[in-house]
Amino acid sequence: MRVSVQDAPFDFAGEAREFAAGRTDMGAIVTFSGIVRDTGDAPLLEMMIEHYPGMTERAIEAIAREAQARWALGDVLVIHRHGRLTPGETIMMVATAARHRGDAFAAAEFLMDYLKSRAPFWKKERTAAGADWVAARDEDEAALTRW
Amino acid sequence: MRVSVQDAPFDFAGEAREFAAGRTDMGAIVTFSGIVRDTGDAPLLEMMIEHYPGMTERAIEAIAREAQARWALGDVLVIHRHGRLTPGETIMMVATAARHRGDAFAAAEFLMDYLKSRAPFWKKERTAAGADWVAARDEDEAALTRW
Amino acid sequence: MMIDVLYFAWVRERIGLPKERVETSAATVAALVEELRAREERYAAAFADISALRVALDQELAEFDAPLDGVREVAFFPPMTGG
Amino acid sequence: MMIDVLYFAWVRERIGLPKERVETSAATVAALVEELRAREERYAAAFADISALRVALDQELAEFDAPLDGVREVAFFPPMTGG
Repeated sequence: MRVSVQDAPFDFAGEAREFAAGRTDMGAIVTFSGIVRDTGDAPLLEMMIEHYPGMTERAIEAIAREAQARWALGDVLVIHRHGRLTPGETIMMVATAARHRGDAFAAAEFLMDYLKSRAPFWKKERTAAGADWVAARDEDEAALTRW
Repeated sequence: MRVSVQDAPFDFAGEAREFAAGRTDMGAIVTFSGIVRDTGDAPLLEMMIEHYPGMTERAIEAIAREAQARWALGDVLVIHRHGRLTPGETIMMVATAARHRGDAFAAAEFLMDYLKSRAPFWKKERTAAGADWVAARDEDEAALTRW
Repeated sequence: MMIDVLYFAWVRERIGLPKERVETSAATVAALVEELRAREERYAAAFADISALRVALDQELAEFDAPLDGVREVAFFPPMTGG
Repeated sequence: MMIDVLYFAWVRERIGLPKERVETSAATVAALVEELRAREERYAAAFADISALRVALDQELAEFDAPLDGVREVAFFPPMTGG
């Protein structure tokens, strides 16, 4: 298990390659990557991600341990950026390795659902019209009830 | 949408990078990669994958179009190898891009479930004890009923 | 009519060839299977249990009671194991 | 007792600082919120609707009726938007 909370950009594909490298025991690798999206009315200039140093790592590690307890996983990777990002940049990724695809998919979705609503990150978007905190979506909170 | 059925090895991470490159409209990228797994009683020497040229591409394209009809996807990629593979090699991958993670995850799982049981590939495993066709698993067929 | 008949995986191995042209007047896939079974032991062995087999007509999955009318290519194979 | 109180996102912006040490005898988070609200308008504004807020005690999510006994760090913030 590896968890990294960092302001530095990272290469999603390179991380995925390293995560999968040399495995002959795990048949299934699932990755999710989240990208800064520019789809509002006003063009997005930048996204600022604030977090709670210390708690962030603890919260993500607890979520990852819970995933490992629920599914038969070979490995888990979570990388999440904070600081200033521009459209097209990778915000975060998760990767899961398992013998069977069902475990790898379920664990990756579980990690994402919990990271969305239980890891202390807050996004603020800046457009020419000003800067606003991204509101939590009801469906993200609701997504937790399925686990 | 890109579908490739090929005997040549491919670099899952490089393909994932290219798939995700330059997107500022899609916030979520999900990838699945299947790796030749060596977990039987006798060490696996190689896996041979037979397919039905012509039908294979048609079947995968039909599955990918169905995924695009069901979910709001920006793009879909499917690469599947045939021929001789050794443990640790990547058999296949799917990648999905969507605005929202739910669509990207659901479409990737759907693609995998259908590729498993509806695309004309057959795997044969060779160990020191001999060679055997991999039997279809009941749960793979059952997985289709959820869609 | 002349039909191309293809075999894959262990069906191909039991019958001993990947493809052949077959002259038949069978109305359905099931009738074609009966004709093939009657040919030789290796065909009878390959088609002993059609519940273990799948069939495609012109590269689309089909049922064993499907009509052969107008079909140019029939393929027999075990359940698929891709992914 | 002395407690470190942290604010994040728009809670931090409304109150105007990220962190402060607070002397309090509040028994629960809710009681601490009442004390903070009474201080100044900017606190009253930040804590106007606690249903829009979340709280963590020593870096673990908690409820507003949780006791403060033994807690060293309290953080207030809006619902999280990671991922």
